[in-house]
Amino acid sequence: MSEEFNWLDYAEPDEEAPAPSARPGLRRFLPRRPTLPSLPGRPRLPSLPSIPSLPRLPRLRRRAQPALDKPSAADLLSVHEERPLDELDDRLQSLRERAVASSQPEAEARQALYDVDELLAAPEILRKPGGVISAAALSKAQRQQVELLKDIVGAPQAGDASVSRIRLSPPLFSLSAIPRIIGTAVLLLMASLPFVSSDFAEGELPPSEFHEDRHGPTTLYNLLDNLTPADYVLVAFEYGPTAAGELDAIAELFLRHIVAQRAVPLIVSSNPIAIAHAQNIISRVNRSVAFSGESLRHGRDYFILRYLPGGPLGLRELSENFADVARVSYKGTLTGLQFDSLDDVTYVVMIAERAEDMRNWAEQVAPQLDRTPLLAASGYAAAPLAQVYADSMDEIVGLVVGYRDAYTYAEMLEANFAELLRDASELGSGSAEASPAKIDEQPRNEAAQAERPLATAVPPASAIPPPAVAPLPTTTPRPPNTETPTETALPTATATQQMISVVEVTSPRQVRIRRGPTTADDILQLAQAGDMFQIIATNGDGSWYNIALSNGLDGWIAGILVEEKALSMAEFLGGGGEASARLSDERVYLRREWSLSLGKNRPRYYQSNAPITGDIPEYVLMRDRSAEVPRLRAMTLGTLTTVVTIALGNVIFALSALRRRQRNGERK
Amino acid sequence: MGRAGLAGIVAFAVGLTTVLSLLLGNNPALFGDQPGSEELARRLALPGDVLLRLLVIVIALSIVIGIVNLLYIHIGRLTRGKFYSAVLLASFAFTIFWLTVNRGDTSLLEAVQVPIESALAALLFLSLALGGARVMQKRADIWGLLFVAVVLSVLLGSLPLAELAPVRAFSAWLLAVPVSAGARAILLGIALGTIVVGVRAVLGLDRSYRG
Amino acid sequence: MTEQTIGLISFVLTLMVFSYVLGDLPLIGALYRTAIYIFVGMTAAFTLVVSYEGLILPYLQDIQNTETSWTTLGYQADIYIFFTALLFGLLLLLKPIRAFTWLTNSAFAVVIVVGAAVALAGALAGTLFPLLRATVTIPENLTADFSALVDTLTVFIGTMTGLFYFQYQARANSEFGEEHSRLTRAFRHTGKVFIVTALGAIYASAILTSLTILSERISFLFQFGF
Amino acid sequence: MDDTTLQVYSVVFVAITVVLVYTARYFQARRWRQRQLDGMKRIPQWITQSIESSRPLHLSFGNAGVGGDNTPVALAEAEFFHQVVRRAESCDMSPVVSLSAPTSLPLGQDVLRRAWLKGGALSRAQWYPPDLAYASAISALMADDEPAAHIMAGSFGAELALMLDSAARRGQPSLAVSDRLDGQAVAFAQADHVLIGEELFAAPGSSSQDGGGHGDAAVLDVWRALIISGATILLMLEFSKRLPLLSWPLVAIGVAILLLLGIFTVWRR
Repeated sequence: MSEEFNWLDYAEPDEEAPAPSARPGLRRFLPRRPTLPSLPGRPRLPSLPSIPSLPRLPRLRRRAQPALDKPSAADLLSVHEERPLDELDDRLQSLRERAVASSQPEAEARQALYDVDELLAAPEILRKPGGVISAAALSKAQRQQVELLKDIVGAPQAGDASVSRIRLSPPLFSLSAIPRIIGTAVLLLMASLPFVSSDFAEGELPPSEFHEDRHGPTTLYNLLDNLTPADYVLVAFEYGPTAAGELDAIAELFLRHIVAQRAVPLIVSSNPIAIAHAQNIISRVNRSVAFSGESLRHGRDYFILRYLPGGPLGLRELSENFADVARVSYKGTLTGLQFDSLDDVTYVVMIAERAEDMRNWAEQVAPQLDRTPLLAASGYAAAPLAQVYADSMDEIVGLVVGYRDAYTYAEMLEANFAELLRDASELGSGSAEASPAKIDEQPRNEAAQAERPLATAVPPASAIPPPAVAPLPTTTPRPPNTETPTETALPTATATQQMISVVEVTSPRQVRIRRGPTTADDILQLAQAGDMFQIIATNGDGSWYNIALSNGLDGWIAGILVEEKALSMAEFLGGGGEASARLSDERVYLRREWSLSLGKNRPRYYQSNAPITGDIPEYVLMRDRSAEVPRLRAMTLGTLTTVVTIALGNVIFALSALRRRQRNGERK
Repeated sequence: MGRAGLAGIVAFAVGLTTVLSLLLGNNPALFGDQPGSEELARRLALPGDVLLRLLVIVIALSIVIGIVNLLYIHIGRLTRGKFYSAVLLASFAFTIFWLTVNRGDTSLLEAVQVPIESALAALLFLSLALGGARVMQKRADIWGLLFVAVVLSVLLGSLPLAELAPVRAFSAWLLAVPVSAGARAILLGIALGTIVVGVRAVLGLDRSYRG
Repeated sequence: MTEQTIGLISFVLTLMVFSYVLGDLPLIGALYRTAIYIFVGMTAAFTLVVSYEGLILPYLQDIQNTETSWTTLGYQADIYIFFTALLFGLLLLLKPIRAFTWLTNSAFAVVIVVGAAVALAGALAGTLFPLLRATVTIPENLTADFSALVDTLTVFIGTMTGLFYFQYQARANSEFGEEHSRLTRAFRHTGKVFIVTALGAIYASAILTSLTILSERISFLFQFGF
Repeated sequence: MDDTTLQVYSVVFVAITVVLVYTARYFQARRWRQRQLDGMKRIPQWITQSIESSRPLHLSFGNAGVGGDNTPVALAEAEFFHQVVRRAESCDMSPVVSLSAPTSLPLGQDVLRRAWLKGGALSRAQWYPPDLAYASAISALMADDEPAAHIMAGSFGAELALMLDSAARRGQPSLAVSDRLDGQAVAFAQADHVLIGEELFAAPGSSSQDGGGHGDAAVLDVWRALIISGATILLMLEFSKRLPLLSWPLVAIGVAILLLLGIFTVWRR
């Protein structure tokens, strides 16, 4: 170091390179001594060479050490540290005493050399408890001189509070803040417009099935759909309330999907707040999913395991000692779960808020999984990175990204349950015409299910699994169904001007929509006053209407409960954009009942858009649509505004930078 | 045993044990088909396992260090008459009280924590959008331009508008190819740095625990 | 708390946080900062309670009840590990006190080193090897699909030049003139194109995420308040 | 890649790194020159400003915590901050070190204590709960302490935008780098000065003049060269397995490479 010696730098180890044999670190073996280099005749430290008793380190390292540790913190610390006075050796003690004494100028001297001695007096070393080099301060007399000088120069007084701290911050309100305020206002306004009026209907809604190019999400959906009762699914809530607005939707859907099949989710997280937040999600699901009048219970229908501290370290523990992690719940109680390893759970589902979480799971958990696939979902922010990992690791399946994918997932789930609905009703108690052919298919279906690969990705085209919801181990036979709900071609007109006939439910009570035009037919769905459905056909005497339902199916409704109307397509669609039905309250519930038929308990599903209360034992809220559409529109409009803002702002700044550059060029 | 050397030696010993245990443990296949390989692999994994458990608890406990620091600083500020520190301390004390009285109750979380955190995350949108509009102010060069262009095309590509289908295709390609390459480059770089500094720490050559 | 109360408190707090956009007006700035400090205090408390209940409590119960063990290692090992961890925690807490530097530093060294080892193992098995392998793997039907081939090569070139971008070594005589040769610069610039592209895309996705959350908050405000 | 191969590769990788680290120490990397990191040029100026205006510097670790996967990041940043703090010793106000991983608190306190003796320095290493709570607390701190400049090096997510936005509003300059991609993207867009990704491991070497700090950077460079050349050879082998040498895609690529080289040569002249 070529710098001038100064008080604060005096201990640079480079100044005082120790003998090559002494590693700087070794200095700390010695009794603490001040190492003021400016003191002449500093005694050599005799104990230095006598260290060879240390464990022998590689020769390379011993030799490299002195140079590499140059401004070693250990060294700096050993010097800069305050030490009690009594640790100083005697010689320094006396030196210090002399210094303290000399800083109190004697009266005679002052008289002899007027003023000069005051200026020359050594700096006073302040007596501070415990420390010797705390501060070098000016003596009182010196301070007076300084004040005098300051007076002459016109510098501010020390005690002047107004100038004691120079404020370099710009004033909080300046003209430069105006563009910012305008930008903020515009962005907020545009993002709120869709909530005020539905006139700002920009863009298409997300598709009702994942795009065929995206194998990941489809596979993920199918895997979750393949669960059987008492399967355990590890669900990692790797997001806190920060991302609640984005990921709650998908987390709720996953939980519903799992719970509806009586599989058991085990919730873990390496984020402490997420554990608490997971309880909120569960209670939200609870408000809508009820089993036999009971709500989901911790320890039976779901588990929240203890928090995994230390981020990746916790995940490492999870993957290596899953048996222990699964033993303790978040409340510190025993769960009674017994696992050998993470491979004992059917799937690991991870919902990540940040790219970091995805990386941690990919690094710490995925390599430890042998059979169990890791199903991943993430927010938009994590998606680019998560995609990199999902593409390059075989263990990671699928990536459901953000709110739009959550919408699609909800659509698929709903359609799937609607299909269950149809199948259940075909096989249910009312349908005595269940043909022998269908029953014959039962063994084949079961066989197909038995050889269903658990860990490998199920191809998207595979048959939709049987309704694994039955509390009994037997699976309900179901005809193979290749038809997807989207294929149900509806006679909905594409031209919005065309007049269509609809029925509006007028009955104040809940109305049943059935499979056929008789009260003996199965119930498909429940509707309530204000709901509107498009008419497909009527029966012979016009007492029943065949109507199109929102999930792509069609059903029958009794004429006395509804009123027929003619509306233009535009008017009909005005509400929420449903193509075939307009529901007054956009919530879809799926109600499940168990009925004994042919000696077996079979589930029967009804759909409703109003919460079912009272005597009906079970129902499942599949989704809460009340805010879905405006939110999606707000995102579209907000993105558009953001694009404009960013483009405009950058054009302005680029132009001004160009002008500045030009001006600089001219000056040169 | 000396003072500074102790930390270095402990670091070296513990570090080497942990690394070997983590890298080699729990895989009998590594030692061939000998009868004892199963046992050997298990034994190798044990020190890492124990140290991990230990560290997990230490990290969980370290939250106490953070809390002590937080309280120390804000009680100090409170004595200097800072109002907001009082708010912080009151909120802390109230939450602890609430959670002790109503164990397992999450309504406080839902009423206070979630809305504030969500609202802050929503504020982030304004910071990000307005920050994005000022990129050229800070980086008036080709890189700033490229950055803005990519931001705009990805944003436009995310829009569900039929007219923007070509942009969507472009941004999908962008995400699949160059972005993936760039992200890999950054991640590989960070992984390399992590490994090198990690090795240095494991070898007991880092100064952080010597000072 | 009833749902209505929760909604009301949420509503007020959301508005308090949103007051940030109005800047540091004397009264409005105070609203934002009050909300912030409430939030910070509460987060700290939640973290403390969750850590205690999920991790410390089981061990404390373990000490009282010697019959059960919380881990597969057994009761004895549990107790040893827990008390060692407690000691470590205490030493870290006491690190500012200079009297036992040698001891506190050793404890800190263990924490650092085990953390570094875990990071090392994770980075090797989770990032370095998988990403490198994915980068040098080429698609199956090469001849059939030329665009796939080009994409693979682009990813490869992008990853490698991107990695090269970080190159730290400069020319020996770089005080005067350029730090790198032209070839090096060409590679670094190519790499930077990919890196900046990646950063731009990630920035855009961050905007999308926060916009989703904003839409949720606005939706809540409208549902509850207006 | 099965477990055993992975393990063998890992051990080999670590072993080579050990050799490289010791070699770098042995040669002290003295004759090795490190390039200037663009973001660091302003730091001396900020230190001066901090000294002259009696406003503290703000050094932020973010969520880089000892014991986690970003332990090495925390160590590298502690070293970097140490270099900065050492130069700011003569300031009235000690820097403020903030962090959100409690295990890094001892690191932060050490950074300050190595240079600072004045009372209260320890209370200037501050912990706040992670992520948004941290970012918002820092945005409040910016109003309270009016730091002269912010050096945010460590682990941040997108919440960095909130901090950088507050800093920009108050005219406080900033340097940012994160080991997380979202934080890095925000840093690139909004910070006044930026380091990118891996450069955070080279920051300590770049801010000190002694040879030791360069060690890591030198090892990184060697690995980089090895990886790039290794990957290129592997890719070529893959190709030679799949494609006959004279297939048209290979010829097309060869022609493209030759063209590029040709353009480059012409440009060089």
